[in-house]
Amino acid sequence: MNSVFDFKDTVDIAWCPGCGNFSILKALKLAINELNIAQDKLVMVSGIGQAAKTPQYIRANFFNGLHGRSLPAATGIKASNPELTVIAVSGDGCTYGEGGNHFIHTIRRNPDITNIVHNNMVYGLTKGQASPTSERGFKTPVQVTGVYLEPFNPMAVAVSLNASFVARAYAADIEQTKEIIKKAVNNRGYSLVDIFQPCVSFNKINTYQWYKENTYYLDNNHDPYDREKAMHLAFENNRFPLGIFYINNTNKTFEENLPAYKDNKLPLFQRSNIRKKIKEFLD
Amino acid sequence: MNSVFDFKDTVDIAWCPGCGNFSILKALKLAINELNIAQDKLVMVSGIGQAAKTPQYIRANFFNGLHGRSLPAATGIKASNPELTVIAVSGDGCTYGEGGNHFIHTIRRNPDITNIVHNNMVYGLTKGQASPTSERGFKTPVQVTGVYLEPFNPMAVAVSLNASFVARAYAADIEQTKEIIKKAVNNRGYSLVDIFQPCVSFNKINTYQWYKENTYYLDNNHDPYDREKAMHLAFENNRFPLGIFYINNTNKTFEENLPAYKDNKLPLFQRSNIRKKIKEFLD
Amino acid sequence: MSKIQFKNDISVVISGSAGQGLQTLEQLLLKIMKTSGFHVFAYSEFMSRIRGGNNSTEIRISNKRVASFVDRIDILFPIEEGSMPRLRSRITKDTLIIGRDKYIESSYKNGKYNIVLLADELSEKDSGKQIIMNIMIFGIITALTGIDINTASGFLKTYFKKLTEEKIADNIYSLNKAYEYTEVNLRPRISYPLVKHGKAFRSEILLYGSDAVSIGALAGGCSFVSSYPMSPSTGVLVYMAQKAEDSGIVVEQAEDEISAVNMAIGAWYAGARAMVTTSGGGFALMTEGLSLAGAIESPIVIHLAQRPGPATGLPTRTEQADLLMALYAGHGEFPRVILSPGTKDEAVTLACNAFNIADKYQVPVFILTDQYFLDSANNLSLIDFSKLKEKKYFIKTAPGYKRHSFTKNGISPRGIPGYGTGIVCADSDEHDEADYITEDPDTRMRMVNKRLKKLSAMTGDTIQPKLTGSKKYKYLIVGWGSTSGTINEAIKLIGNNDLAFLHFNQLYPLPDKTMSLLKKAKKTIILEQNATSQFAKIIRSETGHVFDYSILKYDGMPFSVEEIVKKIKKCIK
Amino acid sequence: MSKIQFKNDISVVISGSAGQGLQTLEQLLLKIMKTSGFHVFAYSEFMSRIRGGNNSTEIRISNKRVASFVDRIDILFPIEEGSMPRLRSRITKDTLIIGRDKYIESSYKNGKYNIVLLADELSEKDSGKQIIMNIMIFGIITALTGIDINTASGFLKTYFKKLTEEKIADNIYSLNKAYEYTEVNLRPRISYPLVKHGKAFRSEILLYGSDAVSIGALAGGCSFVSSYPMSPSTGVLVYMAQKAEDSGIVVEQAEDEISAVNMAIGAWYAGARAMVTTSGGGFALMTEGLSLAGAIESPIVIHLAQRPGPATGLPTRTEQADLLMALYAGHGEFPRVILSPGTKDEAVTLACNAFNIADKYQVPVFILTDQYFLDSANNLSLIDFSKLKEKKYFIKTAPGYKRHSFTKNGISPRGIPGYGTGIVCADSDEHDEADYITEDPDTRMRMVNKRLKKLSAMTGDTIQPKLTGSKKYKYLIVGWGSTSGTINEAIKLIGNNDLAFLHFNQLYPLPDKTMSLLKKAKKTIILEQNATSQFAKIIRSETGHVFDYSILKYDGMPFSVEEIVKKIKKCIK
Ligand SMILES: Cc1ncc(C[n+]2csc(CCOP(=O)(O)OP(=O)(O)O)c2C)c(N)n1
Ligand SMILES: Cc1ncc(C[n+]2csc(CCOP(=O)(O)OP(=O)(O)O)c2C)c(N)n1
Ligand code: SF4
Ligand code: SF4
Ligand SMILES: [Mg+2]
Ligand SMILES: [Mg+2]
Repeated sequence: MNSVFDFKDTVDIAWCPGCGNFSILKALKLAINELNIAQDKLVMVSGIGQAAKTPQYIRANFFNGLHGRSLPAATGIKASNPELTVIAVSGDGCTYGEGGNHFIHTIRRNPDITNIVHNNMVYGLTKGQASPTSERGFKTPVQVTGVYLEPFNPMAVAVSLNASFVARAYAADIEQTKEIIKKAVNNRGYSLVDIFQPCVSFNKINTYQWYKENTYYLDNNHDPYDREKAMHLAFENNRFPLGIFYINNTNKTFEENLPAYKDNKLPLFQRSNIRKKIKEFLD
Repeated sequence: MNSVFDFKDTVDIAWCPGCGNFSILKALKLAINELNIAQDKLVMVSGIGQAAKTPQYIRANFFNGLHGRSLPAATGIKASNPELTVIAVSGDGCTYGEGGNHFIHTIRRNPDITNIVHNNMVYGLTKGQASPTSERGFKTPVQVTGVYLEPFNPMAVAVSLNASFVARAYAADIEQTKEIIKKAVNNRGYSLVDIFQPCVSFNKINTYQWYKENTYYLDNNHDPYDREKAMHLAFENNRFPLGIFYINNTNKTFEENLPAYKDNKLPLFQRSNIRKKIKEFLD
Repeated sequence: MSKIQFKNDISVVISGSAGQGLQTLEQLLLKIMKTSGFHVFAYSEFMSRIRGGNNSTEIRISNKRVASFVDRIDILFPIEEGSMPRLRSRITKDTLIIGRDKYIESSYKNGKYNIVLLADELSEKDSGKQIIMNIMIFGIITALTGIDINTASGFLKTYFKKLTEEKIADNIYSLNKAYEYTEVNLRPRISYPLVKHGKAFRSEILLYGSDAVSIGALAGGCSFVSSYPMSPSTGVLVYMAQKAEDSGIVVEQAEDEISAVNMAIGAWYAGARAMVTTSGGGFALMTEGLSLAGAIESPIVIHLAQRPGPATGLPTRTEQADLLMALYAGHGEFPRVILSPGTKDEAVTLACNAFNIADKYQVPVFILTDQYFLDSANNLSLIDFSKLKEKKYFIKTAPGYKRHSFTKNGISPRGIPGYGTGIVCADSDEHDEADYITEDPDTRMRMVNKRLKKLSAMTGDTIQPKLTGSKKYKYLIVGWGSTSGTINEAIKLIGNNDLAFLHFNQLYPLPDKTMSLLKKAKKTIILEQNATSQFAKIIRSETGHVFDYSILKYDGMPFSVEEIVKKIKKCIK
Repeated sequence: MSKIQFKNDISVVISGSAGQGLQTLEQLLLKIMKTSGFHVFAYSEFMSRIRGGNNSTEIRISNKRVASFVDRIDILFPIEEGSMPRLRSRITKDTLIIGRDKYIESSYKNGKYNIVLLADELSEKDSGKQIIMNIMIFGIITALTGIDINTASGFLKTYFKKLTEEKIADNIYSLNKAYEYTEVNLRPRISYPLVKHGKAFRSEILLYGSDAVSIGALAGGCSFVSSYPMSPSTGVLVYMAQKAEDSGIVVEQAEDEISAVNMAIGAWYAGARAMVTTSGGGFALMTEGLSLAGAIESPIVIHLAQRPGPATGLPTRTEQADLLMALYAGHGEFPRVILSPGTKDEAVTLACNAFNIADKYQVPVFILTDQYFLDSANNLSLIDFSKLKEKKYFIKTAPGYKRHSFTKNGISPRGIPGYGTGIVCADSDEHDEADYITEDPDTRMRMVNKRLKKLSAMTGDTIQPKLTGSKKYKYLIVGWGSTSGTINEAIKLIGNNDLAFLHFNQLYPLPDKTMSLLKKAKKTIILEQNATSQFAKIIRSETGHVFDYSILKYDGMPFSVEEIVKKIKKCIK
């Protein structure tokens, strides 16, 4: 594969050899390439973590902000210029831990952005503490006796908040992951793609092998518009379903709801000053 | 009613006449009185807002912290002294807005505390902006064209995170509210009681009348141990169910999980210094 | 009792509970007085509750410009039981107290005070019709100030045009009663007219501090506001939200302050001009975001509306104690600018320029206000919009564009994604010129230097402090922000030829004239609404200058003119 | 090539990638050297990644105490391709470079450098058996320092006792090969022995900065830690978590830093002694919580582990640029204490006392460290635990107890709920003595005064700065925190009789001797690891003192002894 999103020179990628992030990067680049997104109209937004380094490896605009804060930044970007394609990509700790409040309220706000979460069930960059999605009993240098918190269920929470698009993928299946990402980007509204991602350095439980054995793809019988069915799938934790759990396109997007765009579709930076109008405000 | 939780002198209560908070205060005081909780073993914890002033009107220990931060403070208190009965009480904005991240992670952590949320679907203290639970279309000085965010569904989110106890009450029904609070306090683990509360000053939509018409009580047929059924109820928004939606007592509480309390049940303040032991750590 | 002789400057205080409609009354009086040719000023102090408690509104009506709070109460309207106790220190034998018997504290009923009792039936009902208390007070004051009944009733009809015919009639009825009452009960006891009318300021505008900041921001091209409600900053959020559709700007209530600041930084990245409006506790939550702005050199405008802390403190009261926090907030080192308006005009200008400075130097710019400033109003001459310019500094990018290129003055041309063919990147990690992560010590050092260098580049745009009073001063009072009106009025009253006042609009970086202006004084006096004299600390740490006296206040109430007069006199004698 | 003559102090640097096991090697060498009677010091600089990149570990082995980073590399082991480029400025003709051919940069292969090639087959495999690179290096160094093979192999067997027999055998095999190799290839080229053995410090302990802070905290009675992982503060969180069960303390990873700080304050309220450990960005998020502690006068201990900012900055690098943030963080005004250890002993003592000070004065106490301090280790004499006292100050309450009663020194007896029969209340709003919300201006003022008064009460417990070097100094270097070891070594090397070093452990409130000690110098020099000389700013704003020279560094790498020597010499000549 060769695309505008590649760098001319080889890039020193800071991930561990064998890390699931490589596959996600590949799937993502394939997806945006196949979707023919203009390089200069794509903005990759991220927080901080291993996953959050992804934008560094894609030749496009990027905004790598603070740990946990990818979604507000992405929302601000999209709302300021709806012509941009905005993809927020970060880790499970970043998105569901530090950024948990933004996760739930961004779903409610429904900006037209895609949110890719590299879910390795661990904090990679800080060397292996539990993340919100770590399973019970997972031992780490901080969780000495094993995790005792209920694992965060991003699918269930997203469906419970009536998100626009809720899907789960598995990093190693590049083809399927790419397809899911394409659908997410095409969906109008907030689209969550939680991607199971093996971390070869710090997660010795949820390995490639484990994911293979503990996941299965949803078949065509699943109706993604059925919310209770989606919730049922989200609760499954014997084997974890992969695919599109839920789609809800009854709600307008954040940008569509903004009065600023009611009569004027121009991005904010192209608008002229309203100094003259202010006089009217002074009645 | 007269109890240890009353003040000798009359207290100047800072709520508006007719506010639903008065009924909640009453129900709460009845509940703790009937439960025979020792005054000096009860800690009321709150954030900031109108609802969050509740502890000021109960003669017991209280910790009124920061807006949005009642749950972490309550967790820290309970974990430091499990002998205390800890009740966190605050508003919908405080708990689900500013404090949203603590809401979801406290549910996961499962401390043995009771969380009472005065849900008036508005920011009272700051004079009437939308809260996370405000309904679509709700107009305020800031939400000029009406709320366009999906209302936050605390019941659904709590069930999706497999909370220990999830209930909804209605302020004006003091008797039922009291009963629900009693069950919540008696439940071992994190117990959510979201209470519909009319705000006579800033919410002219969700009035006493409105709640009367738009709520109904769950009957005995509802099995609170059935998670998917609970979720179904949580999704109901034609008429809103009241009562105990969900109970999950399969998980240990946070305090039970803490290695600190494995062999030693003493509250932290009663323990002696381990200076001698440190030498062993230095191997 | 002798006749009361008012000066051409009266201070009316209405004291009631939350929910008794003090705000409407304040609006009515400000508007009619201004259009009738009076200068006006209003300030409300209120408790952190929606109903009940005790609040009071001071309205000054004058034939000179007024822009400050006075302790003096010329006419007091107590309208509930708790109206008088909190005002005790301000009620004197010269105060005309007008109210129902039950609202007048008994200790004042000793014959030594000027009390006019409103008969119960008058104040509440009369021949079956409701007397509306607010309108009654409105009527008494308009009558006393010589505004004729037709003007007053015309005004009310317009103001209440959205009400039903019947309600309007009720208002007019109350107004008529008030005029009658004034003629019979008040006229004989006071000399008339109270104040002279003016003309020039009839066409002036009336602004609250919140309005002024908002209007300035709009003039500066503010196109994006993301915030979370918090007193006393919410006024600006509300103003902007109200105008969002008309102005074509984005205004969003975020789920918390962290979201607000990160949205705003994202918005600037994508070409908007964004502002957050918040108070101390909310800003504390934004400080990591502030550091992000510092790292990626994002402009951002922060309206920081101060109130007394720490923590929740006194949510609806006033203080100036967040200056040092603003200066040193955020981890790591990066430049910033702190501005603070004293007058409404300054607020308009500074808020407008805040956006230009932020954009030009790619730094955070603070607009530091406080509750007293935001919730007080006065008339001012029409804003000269031709002087308020929005200067945009972003560029159209070309291939090979590097967002953080090294330049001589540290300012890199700022591109935005989707405008031009370049790629625009921003990384919160230390980065090279094109924003790829680097740990190279040399690049790191150059990037720190580049960012800090902008502090020197900025000196050209520094706003010098304003000197009023004696040019050949021996005593110099230094103040900043909301105290300027009060200090100015105080030094005029003192009328000492050795006395001057230096008012700072820019608190950081310190204007370069600071030291030379301070040196000229024999004695310098710092006046701040905080307990630790924060601005004096900055001045000392930057220039070494030590003040001889400090006048500090931190009880939540604003300085009054009288208080300042007294305290300054102590220092200069 | 001439024979290399080492001094009694060698610096070994191993340079490899993340994942090559540098950390284990560091551990092995530190332990065996210390038990063999050497003084040791180690510091790792590493990139923010888990695998790959280039990191290096410096290990100093000496017969004098060593506690600082030197540029000098006596022996270098490059163990991957990128090993040498980043060290270029530190490699000299005196450096002995030991490594495989392909890891040695070609520019050094000009015959002018001391290179010992490790044969490929030796370094990686030999007769079918794996040579383990780490053990090979371990063996070479132990052999060179005269540790006999039996001691070394015994040590390894104990260290790796949990491994399989076979793996242990592999290690011993590699060790033997290393000894053989050293005898044949190295002995002839260097004079022997490298350093002399000591005895006294055989029984000393080895501590990293993180360990020292943790141990001090435990000694101070720390019973609750709530934090969120963040480099370089995580070491303390991990240490405490590891000891949680044994110590009976609560250690919880919070969902974010805001939760962490609020949990900790809640914990203190309920009688625990709580600490948070975080870095700049995480602390920024805690600043609202800090203000809460200020308002309700809650003790809290904050371990603030500094790294270069702003924003994400250089996550694994070192800097001292969060001092002013710590001092002025949080809205509103309230006292706090800032401590910063220079040595591991100081860290133990300060961390212990931090809890006592926090408890006694009911204020936030900072322990300010940095990556260099936390990730460096050295041996130190056994801690005298009898000197480390936990002093609890809470009281048993009685009916009528008021949590915030007014007292002469501002300190109110602190009760906790459930201990005694009183009711214990805390409110973040301004409150009266019993914590009921008040807006009374007078009570407000008294509460502010009460809180600030504690600053004076504290002076008795102030930690005075430590003077080393000449007592009759003309030149005085002032430093704080982690630089103390390096500065001390530097001034010894300079050996100037006019030179002294004043090391601050307490940065705020400034110790009262500060000014008198500074005044005695003809010239004062501030040395800080930041770009804006933050401590100098505090000193100026508090005392007026202006430093003559400043030595600053902010590229992410720690000061080296050589660098400081050079820079000081420039100032004092
Ligand atoms: C405010 C703040 N807190 C903590 C950190 C430290 N930190 C950086 S990445 C990270 C966790 C990363 O975990 P995750 O988001 O799951 O990403 P991964 O590395 O696993 O891909 C943490 C805690 C930070 N940078 N900022
Ligand atoms: C950090 C912070 N942000 C904002 C505020 C201002 N504030 C106080 S109460 C409140 C909202 C209260 O709403 P809710 O929690 O629903 O309580 P209610 O008043 O409706 O009972 C806000 C925004 C604050 N005190 N602190
Ligand atoms: S630590 Fe884990 S998530 Fe991070 S790069 Fe390595 S394998 Fe991937
Ligand atoms: S504003 Fe609303 S919630 Fe607050 S006291 Fe009044 S009625 Fe109750
Ligand atoms: Mg992760
Ligand atoms: Mg509410």
